Amino acid sequence: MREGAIGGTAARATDGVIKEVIVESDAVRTFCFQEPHSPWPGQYMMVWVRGVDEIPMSFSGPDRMTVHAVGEATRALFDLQAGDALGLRGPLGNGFSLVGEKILLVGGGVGVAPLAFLGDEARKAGMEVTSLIGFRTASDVVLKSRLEGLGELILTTDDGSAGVKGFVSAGLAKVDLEEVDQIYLCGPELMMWDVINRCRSRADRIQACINRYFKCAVGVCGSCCLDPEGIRVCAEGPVITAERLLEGEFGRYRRGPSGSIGSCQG
Amino acid sequence: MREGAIGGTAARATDGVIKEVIVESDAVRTFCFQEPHSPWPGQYMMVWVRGVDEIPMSFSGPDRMTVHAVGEATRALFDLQAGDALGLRGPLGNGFSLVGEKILLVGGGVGVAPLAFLGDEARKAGMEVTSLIGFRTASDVVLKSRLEGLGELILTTDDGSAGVKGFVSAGLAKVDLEEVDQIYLCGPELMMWDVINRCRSRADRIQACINRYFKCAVGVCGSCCLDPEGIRVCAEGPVITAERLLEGEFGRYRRGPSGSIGSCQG
Amino acid sequence: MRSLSGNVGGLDLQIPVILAAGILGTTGASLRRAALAGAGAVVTKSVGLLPRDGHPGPTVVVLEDGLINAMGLPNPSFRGFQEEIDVGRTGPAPVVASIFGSGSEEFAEVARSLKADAFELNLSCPHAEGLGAEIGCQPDNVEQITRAVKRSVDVPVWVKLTPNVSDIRALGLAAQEGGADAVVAINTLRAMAIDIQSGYPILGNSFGGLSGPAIKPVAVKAVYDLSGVLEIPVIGVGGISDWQDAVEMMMAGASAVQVGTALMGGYGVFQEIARGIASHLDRKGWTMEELVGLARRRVA
Amino acid sequence: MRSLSGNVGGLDLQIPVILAAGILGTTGASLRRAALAGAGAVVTKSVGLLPRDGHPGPTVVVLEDGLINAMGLPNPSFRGFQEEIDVGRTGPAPVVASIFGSGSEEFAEVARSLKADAFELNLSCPHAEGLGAEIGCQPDNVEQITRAVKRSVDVPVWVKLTPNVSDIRALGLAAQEGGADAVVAINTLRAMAIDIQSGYPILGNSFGGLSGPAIKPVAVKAVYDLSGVLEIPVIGVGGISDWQDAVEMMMAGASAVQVGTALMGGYGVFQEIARGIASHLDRKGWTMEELVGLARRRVA
Ligand SMILES: Cc1cc2nc3c(=O)[nH]c(=O)nc-3n(C[C@H](O)[C@H](O)[C@H](O)COP(=O)(O)OP(=O)(O)OC[C@H]3O[C@@H](n4cnc5c(N)ncnc54)[C@H](O)[C@@H]3O)c2cc1C
Ligand SMILES: Cc1cc2nc3c(=O)[nH]c(=O)nc-3n(C[C@H](O)[C@H](O)[C@H](O)COP(=O)(O)OP(=O)(O)OC[C@H]3O[C@@H](n4cnc5c(N)ncnc54)[C@H](O)[C@@H]3O)c2cc1C
Ligand SMILES: Cc1cc2nc3c(=O)[nH]c(=O)nc-3n(C[C@H](O)[C@H](O)[C@H](O)COP(=O)(O)O)c2cc1C
Ligand SMILES: Cc1cc2nc3c(=O)[nH]c(=O)nc-3n(C[C@H](O)[C@H](O)[C@H](O)COP(=O)(O)O)c2cc1C
Ligand code: FES
Ligand code: FES
Repeated sequence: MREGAIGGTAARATDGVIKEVIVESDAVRTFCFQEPHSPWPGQYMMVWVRGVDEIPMSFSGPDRMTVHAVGEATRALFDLQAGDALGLRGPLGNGFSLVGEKILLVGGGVGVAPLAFLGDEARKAGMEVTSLIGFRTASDVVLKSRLEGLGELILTTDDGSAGVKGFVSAGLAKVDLEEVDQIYLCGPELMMWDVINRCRSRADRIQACINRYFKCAVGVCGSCCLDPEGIRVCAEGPVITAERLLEGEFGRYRRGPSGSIGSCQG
Repeated sequence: MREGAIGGTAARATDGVIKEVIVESDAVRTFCFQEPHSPWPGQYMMVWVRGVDEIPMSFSGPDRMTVHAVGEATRALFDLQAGDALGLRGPLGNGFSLVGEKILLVGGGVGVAPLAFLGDEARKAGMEVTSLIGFRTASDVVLKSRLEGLGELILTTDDGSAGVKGFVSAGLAKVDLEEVDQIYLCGPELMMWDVINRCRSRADRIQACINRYFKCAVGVCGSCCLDPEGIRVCAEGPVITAERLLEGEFGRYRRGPSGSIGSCQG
Repeated sequence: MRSLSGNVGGLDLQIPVILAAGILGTTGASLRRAALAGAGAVVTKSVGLLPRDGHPGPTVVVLEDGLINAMGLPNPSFRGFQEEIDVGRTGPAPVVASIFGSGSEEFAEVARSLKADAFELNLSCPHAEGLGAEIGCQPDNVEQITRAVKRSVDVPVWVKLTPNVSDIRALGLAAQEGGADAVVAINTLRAMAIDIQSGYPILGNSFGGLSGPAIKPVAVKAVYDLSGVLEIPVIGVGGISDWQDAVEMMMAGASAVQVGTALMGGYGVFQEIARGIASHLDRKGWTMEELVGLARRRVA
Repeated sequence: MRSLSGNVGGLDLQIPVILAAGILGTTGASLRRAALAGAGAVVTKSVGLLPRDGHPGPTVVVLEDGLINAMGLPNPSFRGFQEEIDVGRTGPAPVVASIFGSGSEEFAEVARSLKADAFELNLSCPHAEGLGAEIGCQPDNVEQITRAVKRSVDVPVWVKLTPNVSDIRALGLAAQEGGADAVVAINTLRAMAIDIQSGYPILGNSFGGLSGPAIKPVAVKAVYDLSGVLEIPVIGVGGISDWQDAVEMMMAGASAVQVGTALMGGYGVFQEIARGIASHLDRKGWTMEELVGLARRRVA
């Protein structure tokens, strides 16, 4: 097999055999693979559900990903069980960098997955970790106990069925931002945009793991490019300093598979 | 440039700029290059005389080859001078291996060239070197002083115009073969065949650097294959133990560029 | 640095190194970024009459020596695209709009509706049904479509050719006959990869087009053949990763080169190639005119 | 080891891995050596009516991911060659005589005059004037020549196709129509390399044919296309270097594979590939029948 050199060995497709499937909630499952990769938190892989599609998924640990079923490919994933295999390309992209002594993880929905992985690494590095995570409702909450194990945890739900009622931003009030060296964000774009906006003055200390429509995932097709600089999110991101997100499309619009401009909701 | 990997870096074509041309005799010149290669004696390079042909040439030193003008490409080589360039692929093939303490070099014509290089290395390794070299006539003699510098030298000429009169074999009588650990041969095929035949009992201690018609020089085209085993001389040779030459085409016939069988004279 | 500027196929280029079609050409911002990074011109993603999402994933297979892609001509349609071109044109290099269609009229309509510094006709994409190479492998079609677009616009028209034919010269001559200002060769080679674990073709579209170093020798031959019969310039593309590759392509007869897959290594490739060509010319004491097509003169 | 033996294109093969034409096939001794090393069959260097010395050197350009060759069909003519075939046949595998000619009559004459276990018609060499691909890119020629040879011999006839066409399926169908027992795909891709120091085309013949890993994705696609329309077996060749490549080619639809350029790494390649295929089948619990053409069934 001669795959991979041009894009580094990470671009080589490997066979990922599922070892275990963990049901996190109705719509979220964690898939653990037999062979761990060597990702750094924030990096992702392209997951090929054979016969269906190839989609980007963050690592939620060296050997796993945590998936929210939202459409065709993610739902097809849910049909798989231990022993089944997927095609994997990765780890790809640039992950988070750990900075300072006290860090704050801010996640929404399945966006908490890469943050949990980051929290593990932060603890290994001796850092103090606070997590602020938001979900729509109590039954959507995932990875709570994993994050609780890392340090202080603040939970919000839109409907107040668990934790603080409201959006994640409601929970922000509970954190003394002056004590925090770095903020790590992952979740729905408007949630991240809201947090960044509230913390504009410290945008250089916020790292956001963002989503765009990925096709090639190796920085050539242009599908994921971010205005106004043309940052190739798949190759230069998906983690990007909030500073670079302030004056552009982020939080305002997003391109779909055809390249046409649409909403950045979801 | 992405040349070379499949055949190892040696197969990469490089630009060989001529530093100096040494006139050894009317028909023989040594071409020294600006950049030395890292050949071992017995290895060769494919020399591309641009616009003419590509031909095999032994190294007569790390930075040089010694050429007998016999046809189109070798004559075109003689038109070149310092500053001119050639395309070089090499070092290629397997060279001599140094064995024992006392060695005998037996060369005919321009075949002395790789032997002189081997003698240098043998002396560096502390070996005792005797050279037996034959030419048609006094004016054909080349590299004599270089070989004299290595140890005892016996010279023969067919017409007796210098040294012992007769073929190289006439000089063999002057050497105490019992004292010699290994014999190294290079020269016209019938001369090598004659020596091998006279020393059949020690054929396992004779290494011969042989010629066949080379085209690809990387062991795929089949042009240089030796009966009856099908040894690819370009890749497995050109140095071959005499034992493997006893029962086959060597000394009997040779294939030309079309693959048709011809004489092995010359 | 010795100047490499000149007019190629009706466009004044600061350097003869161009961003190839479909590579980071989806947005105006990324086109501008390539121009700012030193590209002599930038070609957009190919756009057509209607929006297309492209083929399902995987859309690429990354090989040691190349890439197989089957993007499937995703594009927002020409309607949504003028804005991107306009943003691209705020950069320092001309923007060439790559367009596709199912025939002369569609091509002409798209061309008429867009404002760009030049057009490149994609008659060569190997993995889109009824488009690209499927029509572009017939000289008649190439000539007609070229003529139709030439009549519809007043900027230069380049024609991008497919190598998946017996004789690419016939396509080049047809483009020239139709009034093309330059031909661009080559688009990708029809290719496929299969996953040996599962037996599935890897690409969502089953097959795609091979680009990158693997195809350079095929591209060099195509450019050599075309430049031997055409009077209009040939723009060489296929597997160019460094200045040595670019020099080789120009010796084969290319007046300029395009770079695609090598962008995987980042935007620095434009300047590296330009600098490398310039120093090679300096070392050898050659002019650009002496470089372009040198191989043919050597064996003449 | 699980048995891989079977009949492919009229020949009983111990393993479906064959020495490709023109690779170490000049002498009987080297053919026998390949057979002894484990090749399931060996194909000779292509031979024709008259002796040819081949093109001047350089005859090959060694690239990182392939080889460009322009040997120019050197051969001692069929007259001198029966002896080599006979020596080759003293080995443990069938010997397939590869032949070329300028038309039906020449092909038939050469075939009639040689005794071999099968014939392979070289309608695909890309660098010999008036021979190989120059005639083999026309379906009519392919059909006529195949028929003429079939009428002249009573052993299987394989037809080797060129990928330098818009649609290789037409060539495969023509061969089948002419009575071929199998098609072999692909021969090399037309290609060229230029020395950037001097500007000279490197090959003595200026251009040649690209083989090795670089062309594997093109070969896989050709085999996939052919096996989709033909009833006769397809033998896959092009860039196969290890068992993974062989498995991929068989999944594309090849009943057997040929190995050429990979012989640069030595004769061990036949056994390595055979062992690798066998263990993969064991691991997956597949039969050879399940392996061949699996990719098409996956997307059906
Ligand atoms: C860097 C990155 C990391 C991600 N990590 C995770 C994760 O850890 N867990 C998780 O559940 N989801 C993650 N996603 C989102 C996930 O990729 C999409 O949910 C998935 O692609 C949906 O595919 P589908 O076929 O099920 O849905 P579809 O019905 O095809 O699409 C639903 C929505 O998903 C998005 N989407 C679809 N395909 C892609 C694509 N190729 N690239 C980007 N977005 C796409 C689009 O916004 C689309 O509207 C990540 C996305 C990116 C870019
Ligand atoms: C491994 C090896 C090492 C050699 N080392 C030297 C050396 O150090 N010095 C030296 O002067 N000569 C050497 N030769 C011989 C040299 O390669 C030929 O003399 C040269 O190729 C002649 O080319 P030409 O065009 O001048 O002559 P031509 O007129 O083409 O041929 C003259 C004769 O040279 C031989 N020859 C031609 N082309 C080739 C070829 N491609 N491969 C092999 N033989 C060929 C043939 O026997 C031919 O009859 C070596 C040959 C081999 C195989
Ligand atoms: C991901 C990708 C997308 C491409 N999209 C287009 C396209 O839209 N239009 C087009 O004419 N060529 C397209 N091409 C072909 C390239 O422009 C170029 O001809 C080809 O890749 C060979 O050049 P390279 O080896 O430098 O990549 C695409 C190539 C790739 C790799
Ligand atoms: C040096 C060389 C010589 C070849 N000679 C022939 C030939 O005589 N007849 C033929 O049909 N194919 C010939 N070929 C083509 C091969 O048989 C094969 O089709 C091609 O090399 C692709 O396979 P590979 O990538 O495994 O080498 C030759 C290839 C090479 C590299
Ligand atoms: S997904 Fe192709 S450039 Fe990012
Ligand atoms: S010269 Fe080609 S195999 Fe030796």
